[in-house]
Amino acid sequence: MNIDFSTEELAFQQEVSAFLAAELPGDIRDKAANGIELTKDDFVTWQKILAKKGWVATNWPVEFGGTGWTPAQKYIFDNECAKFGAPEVMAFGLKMVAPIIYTYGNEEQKQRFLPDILASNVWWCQGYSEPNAGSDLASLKTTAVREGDEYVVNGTKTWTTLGQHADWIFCLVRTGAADVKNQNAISFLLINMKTPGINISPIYLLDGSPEVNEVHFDNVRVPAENLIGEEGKGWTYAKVLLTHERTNIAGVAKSKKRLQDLKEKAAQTSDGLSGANSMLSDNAAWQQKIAELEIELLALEYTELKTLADVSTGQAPGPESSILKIKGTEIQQAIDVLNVELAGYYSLPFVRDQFLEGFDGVAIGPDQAAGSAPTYFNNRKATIYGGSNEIQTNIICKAVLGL
Amino acid sequence: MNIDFSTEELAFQQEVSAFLAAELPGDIRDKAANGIELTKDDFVTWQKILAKKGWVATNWPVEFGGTGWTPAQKYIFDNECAKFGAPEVMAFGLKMVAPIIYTYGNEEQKQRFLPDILASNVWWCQGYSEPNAGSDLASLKTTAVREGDEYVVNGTKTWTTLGQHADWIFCLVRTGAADVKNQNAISFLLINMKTPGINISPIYLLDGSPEVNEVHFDNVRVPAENLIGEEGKGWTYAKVLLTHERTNIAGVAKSKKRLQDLKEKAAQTSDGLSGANSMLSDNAAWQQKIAELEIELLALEYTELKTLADVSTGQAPGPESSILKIKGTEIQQAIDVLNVELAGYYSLPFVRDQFLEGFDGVAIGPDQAAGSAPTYFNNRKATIYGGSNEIQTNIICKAVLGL
Amino acid sequence: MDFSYSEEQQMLQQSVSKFISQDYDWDSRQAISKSATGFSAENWQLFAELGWLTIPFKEDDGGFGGSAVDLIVTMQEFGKGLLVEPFLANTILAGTIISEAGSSEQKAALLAPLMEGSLQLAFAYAEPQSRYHLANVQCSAVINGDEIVLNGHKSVVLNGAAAEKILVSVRTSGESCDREGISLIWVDASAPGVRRECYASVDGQRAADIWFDNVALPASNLLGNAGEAIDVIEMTIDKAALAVCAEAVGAMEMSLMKTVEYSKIRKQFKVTLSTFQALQHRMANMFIELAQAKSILLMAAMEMDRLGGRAPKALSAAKSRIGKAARLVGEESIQIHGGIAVTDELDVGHYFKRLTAIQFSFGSTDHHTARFAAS
Amino acid sequence: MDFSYSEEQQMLQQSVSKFISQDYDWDSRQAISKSATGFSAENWQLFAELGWLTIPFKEDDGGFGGSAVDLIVTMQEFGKGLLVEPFLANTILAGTIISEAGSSEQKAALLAPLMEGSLQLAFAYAEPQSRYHLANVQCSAVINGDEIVLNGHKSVVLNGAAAEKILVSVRTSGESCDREGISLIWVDASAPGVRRECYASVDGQRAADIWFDNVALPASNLLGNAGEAIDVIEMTIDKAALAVCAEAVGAMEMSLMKTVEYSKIRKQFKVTLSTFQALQHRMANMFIELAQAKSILLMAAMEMDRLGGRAPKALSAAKSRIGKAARLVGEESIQIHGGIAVTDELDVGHYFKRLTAIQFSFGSTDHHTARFAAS
Repeated sequence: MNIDFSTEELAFQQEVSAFLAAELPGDIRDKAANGIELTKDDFVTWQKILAKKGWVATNWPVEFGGTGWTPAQKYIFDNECAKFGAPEVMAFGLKMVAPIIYTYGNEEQKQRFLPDILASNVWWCQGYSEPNAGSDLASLKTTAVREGDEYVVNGTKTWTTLGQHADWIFCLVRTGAADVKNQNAISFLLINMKTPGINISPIYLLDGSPEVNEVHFDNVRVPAENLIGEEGKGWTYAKVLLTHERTNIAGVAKSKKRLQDLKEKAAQTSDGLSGANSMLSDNAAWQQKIAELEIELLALEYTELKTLADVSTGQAPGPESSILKIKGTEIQQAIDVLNVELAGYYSLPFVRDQFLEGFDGVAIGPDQAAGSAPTYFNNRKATIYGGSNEIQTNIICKAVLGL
Repeated sequence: MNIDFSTEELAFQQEVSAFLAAELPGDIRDKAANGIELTKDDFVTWQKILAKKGWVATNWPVEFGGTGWTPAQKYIFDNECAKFGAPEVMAFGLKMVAPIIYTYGNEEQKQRFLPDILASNVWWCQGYSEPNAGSDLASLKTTAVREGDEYVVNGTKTWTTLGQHADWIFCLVRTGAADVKNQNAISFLLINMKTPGINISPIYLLDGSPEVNEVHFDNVRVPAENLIGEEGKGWTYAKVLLTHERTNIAGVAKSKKRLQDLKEKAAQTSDGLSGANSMLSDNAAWQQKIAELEIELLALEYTELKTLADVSTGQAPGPESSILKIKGTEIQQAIDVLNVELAGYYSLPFVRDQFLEGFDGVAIGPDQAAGSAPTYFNNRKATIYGGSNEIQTNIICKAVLGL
Repeated sequence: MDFSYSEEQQMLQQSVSKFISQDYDWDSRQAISKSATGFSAENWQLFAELGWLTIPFKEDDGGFGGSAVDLIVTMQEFGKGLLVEPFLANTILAGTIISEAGSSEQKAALLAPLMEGSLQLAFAYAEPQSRYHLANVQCSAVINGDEIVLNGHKSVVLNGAAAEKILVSVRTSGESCDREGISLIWVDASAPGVRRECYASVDGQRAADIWFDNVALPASNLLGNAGEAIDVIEMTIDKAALAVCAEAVGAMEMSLMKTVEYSKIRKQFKVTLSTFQALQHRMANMFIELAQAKSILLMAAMEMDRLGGRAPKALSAAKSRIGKAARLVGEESIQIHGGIAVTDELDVGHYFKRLTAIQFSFGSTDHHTARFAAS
Repeated sequence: MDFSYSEEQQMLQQSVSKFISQDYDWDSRQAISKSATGFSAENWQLFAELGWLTIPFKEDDGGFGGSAVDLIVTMQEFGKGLLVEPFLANTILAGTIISEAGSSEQKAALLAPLMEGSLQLAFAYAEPQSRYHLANVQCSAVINGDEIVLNGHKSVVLNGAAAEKILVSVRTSGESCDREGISLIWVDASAPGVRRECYASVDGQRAADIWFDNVALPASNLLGNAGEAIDVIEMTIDKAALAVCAEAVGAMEMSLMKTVEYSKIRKQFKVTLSTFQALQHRMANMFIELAQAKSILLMAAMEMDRLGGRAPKALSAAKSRIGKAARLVGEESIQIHGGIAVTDELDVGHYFKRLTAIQFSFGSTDHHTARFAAS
């Protein structure tokens, strides 16, 4: 057991670092650093750069265009990207639907969908949650009734993140009769967002952003060839996907970077006590909170590294993925609060324009302050979505403790 | 709404203070200050002094020998007693069985039992819990079968605090048939501990003290005249008593005194950092913990004062009593931990002799250190007994939130 | 020792409570918050008519002579409705400054119209570098005979957009953090050299950053003695802190109630959320936090009344404890509701926002814990 | 980057685990703890035969050459059994001092018999005023040619009762808290002027306070250079801290397991405790605490190995985090068990006691949080 990087790994680290220094567009980097929302184009631009280098699909097998990296390489890559402030790739295509397609899809589906995902030609969104089924995915109500070579889809999906940009949506739909046990009646269907009968309406979140949507399906006719795997197996596939989602959800590298930024900013922020020489970073309560958070994150980093190592030796991610979700999101939210605290009074102004592209007015407060409270509000979702933390706790109770 | 004391109340405070200064025996005071366990004689001596003054039954109505004090007077009395380090009176007779007797007992029972309780001639203990019924009192199994003018009692009671000293025990016993709904088959019975068939065996707690006992009843014949109130109503009476117990259980005055002592000792305890000039009380993390605890206690004090005020205007103590139990014990236990922390390495020696009367060896560590860890261990019971904190939480869920 | 409300206090509570429940429903509140000015002039006139704008002021000055307890009675009800009208900025902040430091002429010019509801005021005390330390004042005012020249930048001035006149803490002598040398002046918002950037705050209220560039004022705009203002400023901010503590208690009460109600309706896995014991215990914990918050609020208000308005240690205890409760109750309300509470549509998220803003106004939770420990 | 145990480590783990599960059942442990010496001489010989007493020492010195990872593998298993034999005091504390600071003659005289199990040692470093600061040394040793004269009071010396020879940190020059001027000497426990008060510790182990009154020693009892011992002392205590962190992880694992098992048996209100979701979630939280504790233990051990034994920041992270977990898991185990766990009879209370003692040994949780923040 040791934590040393090999010579090859150290060389890889240098390669990633040099690549990011050379290829990450300055405007995208600056936006991320200053809390300016990225546009669809920003994401696509950066993903295409990664794709060109062959580094966009870090979780895919090599045969489909993935990197085939070791856990150590993934760790290095994620950390370097976070350090440089590179945006994370949009998960819906690359990390969520793609693994389902290459694992459970047929040959035709793989050839039809994977190349466009790899090239970021198509923007995907997720159609799982429904207005009356939050964490209880098995109870969803959107129906897909088979008529000849088509499914006719009716219902409403919600919390569809960035669905306004999407070309395609992957959905869990109910295909079985009402008397079939809930989760055996659910299927996994891919739907083109341009199909007639689909309407999308924005949901404004607490930070004022239209980040999520409701997607309404009114007699939407979907070719049966868009069904993944077998009818009634959708819930099984989705559970596997949720596990994948959870190993990525800890966000350790990003939290490390944010915590580092926070420390640096606190060292430049007056605590008001005695002018220019007394900084927030000198405050004992602040120091203790930062230290406890750093320590928690360090522990989580090793939980994640150990999980990655287990996965690489062929073990499925077990209850650790629930820990990663729970602790990862708790740490993210703790950092959110510290950012608000850092901003002090300047957390109050709600100057959304100020962090949208094209703003040319007078900025209020220090750079990071304007986004601090909106981010805190918005990111309360982190403990709710992707299987709420309560659901993750239930998983630990059942799967690990046998309760 | 105001918090000022009236002139009469201020005079009363002086009277209590003068009384304690004059009458509290020095040896009892010193024992309490140095963590030396009080003997039965110590308790009886002090309670007789209080009784002589007419101040021993602060919760009884005047007609039975109680003080008839206002909430403000009780508050003043409790605070002065805590400040002087006077021991609290033993609850079992004065605060637990007496209210049941004067509320539900018949005239003969009142005359027979109350004067001896008031005079501390008789030591009572409590027979509620059983080996297989912890917080679930309604499921208890000790039976009392009526035979002529007697009940024949069989079963085992446990957690009988200081039962080794007791002359009498008040018990919840099962009198009804097995098919009667559990809590309607429970009666309230007073039993002389000298009755043949009673055996008592000590239970050693984590601090090594035989503070509690198991009491075994083997065909114990109890005169039927010792039944309080009606057969089958015991559970109702006990619930009322539990409510009384909870309004006293917050222990605010005692926690205030302990916290004050802790602060003073921390100001005299080196933090090791730079010799004699750097004290634990200068440590930022310590200061913050103390401040948070003081604030929590201050809030609880006002919760208690408000409850006392409500009770004095005839309102029954409501969900506040559950809050007092939960927060009161949490604060007590937080102080326990801080005492261990104050002791540092000197929390480790288990020198029980050192805080028993008559010890004449070499004391290890500062005075308070020796008892710190044993007290912490022993007092984990505080959140378990008297209706565990989980039960109190359930009460809030049901009675207040309607969940 | 008396924990009951007086008859007058009961009437006041009923009066405010009636307004909130009958005339300030959620849709109205949202419409007002999103309107151009961010508050309703009609409501403001109503408050004046009902006498609410006179509550904290001395009877000698034409006020109601209200105590700290009266103040928390009022603010708790406002908190339940998430009131956006600038009661705090006018009546507590600016009003207390004038009432404590103003001459009778200044009271006639500023306080009387405030109480009538005909003048909007603000108090500008925070600066970008000051954080929560009120003596950290760099805004400078040079008094030269009959003239004062004002320069500097005040940040996050509540009601700074609507205010017609602005009270400003300024340094007239000494170094940046000296307690001596701080003065109070008032300035017309339309005076030459005054520049405002106005914005909504995250909790749906309005504020502004204000810059002063060689603003010339008559020396008569000075309130009280030059250089001796710090005590009045601290007392004012402590009073505002007490007011938002009370507001937070009202907001927490609503947030908890809405969460409990929602849990009884919302089904997951075929049963209502309220049947999950893990959630039940968390809601019970919210209730306990609220109860402790209420108790310490009473303590602080009674101590303030007992000590003639200056009870910094008691106030810090309250602000610290209530800040902690506000965070827990706000966050748990969102979490137990689930996704719906992260949308702009549901009221519970807006309680959370206001509870957050309160935590970081007039001294954060940590600031007050430290002040308590040091005092 | 490799997270798997080597074959040797797997064998070591199995060997210790087998001893604990087969030969160190609860009743035996209690009987040993309550015996006159507080540990089993027979077990100690067995440890020597199995080579466990050589684990941390260099191969050059006749040791196993074990790494920090080897150490935590061993200590986790000991923690599961709540071992009372003085492995920590001899092998980690005294052993590391001799191994790092001793001459070859001293190693032959002290380390060799230690590894053979024929000599009991202790390391006396704490003093009544020192708390967790290792440079706070007032015990004085005056070196005068060939003689050393020792005076002072050392507190809570682990294995201080059984120890035949005692290693002592002493001040040979400088002021009380100077890092320079601290030296290491060894002294025979039976030397004239050595007085011991021996006692059990709250976790069922043994310790002593030791007073030195003009104890005369030959100068050859000095280990290493006079005045330069602080680095070795700090390294030794950090290693001991790592060892008890591992022990805590083992103890927490057992405590959680026993709590979960009990919850499945114990009935309240006609159903088992395990059916109450509020308790389920608390047990899940204990599991998460344990997982985080395990992770940070691995981190610290690997960092120590990577950095050649000196990784104070990593160690402080581990001691801080594991201390927090130990408190939560210990207290929750008691609470979920209920009254039975407050009795001396049940093992779970003893895990709690040992977890408590660990929190306040070799630097408390707060001490290490602050050290982490400062480094």
